[in-house]
Amino acid sequence: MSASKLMDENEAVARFVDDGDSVYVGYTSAAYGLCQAIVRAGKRNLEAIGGSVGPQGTFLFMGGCANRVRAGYVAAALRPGVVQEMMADGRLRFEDYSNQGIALMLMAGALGIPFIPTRSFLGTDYLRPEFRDHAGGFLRDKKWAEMDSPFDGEKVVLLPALRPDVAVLHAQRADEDGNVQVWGHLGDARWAYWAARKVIVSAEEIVPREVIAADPDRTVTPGFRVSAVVHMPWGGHPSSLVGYYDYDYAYQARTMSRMGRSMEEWQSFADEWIHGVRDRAEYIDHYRAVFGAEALDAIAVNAGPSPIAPVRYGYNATLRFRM
Amino acid sequence: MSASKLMDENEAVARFVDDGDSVYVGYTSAAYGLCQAIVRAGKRNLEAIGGSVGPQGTFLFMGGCANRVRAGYVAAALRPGVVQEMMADGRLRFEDYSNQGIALMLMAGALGIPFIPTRSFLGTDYLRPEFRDHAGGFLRDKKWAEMDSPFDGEKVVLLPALRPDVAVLHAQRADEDGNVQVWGHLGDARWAYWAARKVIVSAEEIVPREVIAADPDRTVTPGFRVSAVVHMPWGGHPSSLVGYYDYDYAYQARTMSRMGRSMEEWQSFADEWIHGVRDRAEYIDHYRAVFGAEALDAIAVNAGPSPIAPVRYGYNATLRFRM
Amino acid sequence: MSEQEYTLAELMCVAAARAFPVSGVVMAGMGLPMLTATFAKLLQPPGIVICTEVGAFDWRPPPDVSRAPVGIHDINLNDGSAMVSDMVDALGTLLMGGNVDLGVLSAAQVDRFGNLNTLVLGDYRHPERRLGGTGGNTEIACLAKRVLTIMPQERRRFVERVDFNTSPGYIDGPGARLRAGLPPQGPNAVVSTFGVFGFDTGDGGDGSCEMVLEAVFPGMDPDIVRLETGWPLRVADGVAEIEPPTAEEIALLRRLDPHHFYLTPGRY
Amino acid sequence: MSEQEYTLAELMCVAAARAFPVSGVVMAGMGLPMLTATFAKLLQPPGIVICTEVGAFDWRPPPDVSRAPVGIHDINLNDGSAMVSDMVDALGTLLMGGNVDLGVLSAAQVDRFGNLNTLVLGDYRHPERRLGGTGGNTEIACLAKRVLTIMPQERRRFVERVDFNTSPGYIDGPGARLRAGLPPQGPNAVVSTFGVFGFDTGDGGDGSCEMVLEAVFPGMDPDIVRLETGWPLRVADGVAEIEPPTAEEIALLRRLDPHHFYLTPGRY
Repeated sequence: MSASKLMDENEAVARFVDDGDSVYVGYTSAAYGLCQAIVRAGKRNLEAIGGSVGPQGTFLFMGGCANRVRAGYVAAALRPGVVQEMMADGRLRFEDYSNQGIALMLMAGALGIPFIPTRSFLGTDYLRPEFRDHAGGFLRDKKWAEMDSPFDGEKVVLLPALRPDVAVLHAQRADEDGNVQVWGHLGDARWAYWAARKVIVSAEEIVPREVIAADPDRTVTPGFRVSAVVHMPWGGHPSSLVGYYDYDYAYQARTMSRMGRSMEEWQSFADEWIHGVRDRAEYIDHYRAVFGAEALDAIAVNAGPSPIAPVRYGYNATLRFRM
Repeated sequence: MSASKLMDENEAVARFVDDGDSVYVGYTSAAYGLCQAIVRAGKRNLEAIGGSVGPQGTFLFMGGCANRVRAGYVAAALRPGVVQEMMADGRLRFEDYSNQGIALMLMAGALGIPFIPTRSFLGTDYLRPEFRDHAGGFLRDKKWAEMDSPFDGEKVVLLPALRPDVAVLHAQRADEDGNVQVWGHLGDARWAYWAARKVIVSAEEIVPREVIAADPDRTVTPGFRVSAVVHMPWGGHPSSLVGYYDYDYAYQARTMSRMGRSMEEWQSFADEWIHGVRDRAEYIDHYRAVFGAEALDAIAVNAGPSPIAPVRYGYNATLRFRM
Repeated sequence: MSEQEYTLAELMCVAAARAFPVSGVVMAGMGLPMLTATFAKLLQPPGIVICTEVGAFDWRPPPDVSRAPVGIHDINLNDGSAMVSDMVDALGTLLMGGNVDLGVLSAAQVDRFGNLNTLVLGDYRHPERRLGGTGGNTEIACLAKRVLTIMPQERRRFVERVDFNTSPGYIDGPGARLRAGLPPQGPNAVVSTFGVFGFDTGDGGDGSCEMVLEAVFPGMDPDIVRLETGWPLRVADGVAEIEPPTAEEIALLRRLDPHHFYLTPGRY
Repeated sequence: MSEQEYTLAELMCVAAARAFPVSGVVMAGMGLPMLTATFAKLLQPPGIVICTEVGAFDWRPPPDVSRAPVGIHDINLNDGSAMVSDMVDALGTLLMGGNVDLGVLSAAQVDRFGNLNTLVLGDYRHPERRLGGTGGNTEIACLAKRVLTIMPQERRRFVERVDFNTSPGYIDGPGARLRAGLPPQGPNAVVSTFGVFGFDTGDGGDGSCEMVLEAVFPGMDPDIVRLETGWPLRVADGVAEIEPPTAEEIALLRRLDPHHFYLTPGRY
């Protein structure tokens, strides 16, 4: 194929995240390491996208990288703090949808169709025109439309297709061509992989193509759509990754719970955990230095199933066409 | 959960295929055994649905079961014969779409939205009104609509959602609750599982729920949407099933190649291979009696990969929330 | 059990679980709803089918499950699910396709007609306070066949009209859902820190659609509930008193929340 | 190789494979297109990415592959694919999303502007003959960036205007695709039993869009090609003659079709 797409996170961000890009960051395939690299690189004027935008998105808001968000849920806005202030005073512009809304919009973007209907949002205040055209928004009449189905007269809301300029995602494994395999519930990441114009994937493991091709149902996007692959063990920490590690709530409580309260608190966190390290490997080294060499054992997986029956992708190589 | 959904194909068809139903039959998960049971049961006034409707659909047309078809490709119409005559004289009514069209329409049906846009069909003669309202059709102004996107003015064709009354599908394995696992390329069956109001699945193997739950990514539809599960080895024969058996072209050439030419040829085929057996087990017995006990070995899988790297769905069962 | 031996949050979970239908597909939001669904699934006959908006289908907590899912993204939801997939399958196909029998939700505000607000307090354009957002709450309220809401009760949360209707209940009364293009809904319920509410939908759906107090927690006076309700609350004739939780129920609940993530004493 | 040592079908495959771009995503229909794609992938530098409408992505035939896929449903397409999925991912996401660089098709009729007909001969409402149908041909013609069509040439198949335009080429000439709402397309090609055709799309897409004979098979006279074409055929200045297949090409092709499923002598 083409040359290997393997590179480190700083190169991947430098090459494939441009100032002004809309960036899918999401929740379930949360690419903490890649988001931290974006903050380190000082990217600007980004838009954060996700059905829900998790705490890794908070890095982008607090770090001055993203000034727009399109989501159904913004973890950073959950509690009073800087992000709520930014949304009130216009520093962070926002368009509120919902988990289903964003998931369907990503699907429509992936499908190359300009919009997709939904029956959600009917009967809500989201559809009030004065809320659609709110001062903090950036979509106006591109936010949604209403129509009656020409087939049965049923009311629907049309949501516009969403094609993020780039998606950053963390996965269990990939090969150097960019074929990515993920297992476990996927949230809206399944369609983000297909909708984004550029895809940057960090993966716990880089495997030969033979591993991918021996179980092709697990692949979530073909490599030719992927721009960069970063080998990044613990790349989703302190979020979880099925089969690798669980949420590190203890770390979150200790280091991240106050980072949204003020710029000073943020700077203290960022200086230590983002700017203070060169990459995710150094981040993990630092983690071990601070919390103990064995501290990550507390979140390592120690329960849960694995396949117990084989599958085979077999065919008949000596097939005859006549008896 | 509820009582087991396991039953034989004759009971499944008797209980869950009603005269007048629209029936997804498709191509890639071709349920030959179930379609033959429909013919044996003498169902009437059915509609056959699929992006492509394979030769198992031919059974329904020739057997007098289906008098309507909605598809992008109809194997039965490929060569001159009875089905072409039926389409010319109105005995078989038809609406022509395409593979993508039907796949998207099934997806829209599954999603519970009344229509889905596509950019396919633009510039074709399908969109000429005099062809939409053709004498052999049954949809008229419910077939498609055209509109400009309210977001960018782009032209699209709206395809109506499609919810077959019942889908008949053959799969690699299922449990008695109706959880179905399929691997390999899926065609439009992936959305037919979700779109149909009733789902009848025949499976090569019935496995305990533990097998299903140990690899839940392979499940294509949750059991609560499935009406009946039929344990049916060789249920897709003479079509193929990844990992189990390949196409039996030799059988097709010998027994099926002439069945569409006249009702006499059809009756001869049906008397032997459909009405002459009680179920798929007897069909396979008959096959062996006619072609030799080892004849099926010629289509058994003898090549192809199996997963070579494990996956795990693990989490941490002793997770702590504070350090 | 006596009152001192359980918290209000525990009482809410128990009361909510008892309000579950015996069978059907349940989609629960994060927080107490997910804990309650897990609890109900372990308590009840096996007809409850738990699905999440993130893509877990028919999750059956292993008998020795170490915790209820912490939120709907918890990776322990992969252990015991018959299928895992994505959000379009869950919120699109499953929910929008008409397959969800009960949605279990929480919210910052609820109003007389069961509408919820998960987005903002005050005027959306100049809010007093912005919240995290609706997540999947909106579509579950729009499209589930019935909705059970679990939330603490205060006068500023139980309001005549929600500040922003993110999640339609009966909107502004009889017929409003159909006029909006939504499927009908109900019977619905709200479990608060004071008791359990139903909605007057009438037998044929021709009631007033307003919230009615149907049962109170042990020792609770309906007049106190009225005080913490922002409209003239209707109280059912012969309002019942909820049976206290059993020791077994509380033990199971606490086992499911070993770190007091949800059930912190004094949180409600 | 001399003419006697290969069939016309083999010659078509070889000529078509040589017309492949060096890299890009290819989606091939059933029949000779799939065989040609397999053949080209094994012959050429590795930049060709084969995908099928049924859901195989980046299929790389194993070096010892026992047969080219018999149609697009062949289960041997799972062996060597980087991903397998479904038709919405393939014809929706991949194709409609703008990711297919070359579609390889066949048809019953082609016309002056490269439109194809896969559905019916004669008037759709009272046809002389009904065909199997378009399958995925329509959307590949609508949405692939360029299209290569492989089909036998006869005057009743190469027509001034197809009886039913299932699969748009340049429709009725310059600008027609954009007016219809389709993305632009090309350069396209047709490989027939006589030679290879291009389309006059001009450098900036401002040509007449009509089919032009660019090269003929060994020994073929362009006047014969004109006779079997249903409109006044343009022939390129200095029309080339295709180099005969090499012995290696023919050997590989025959290995890929061990049962003469596609390459039956006399079929074309």
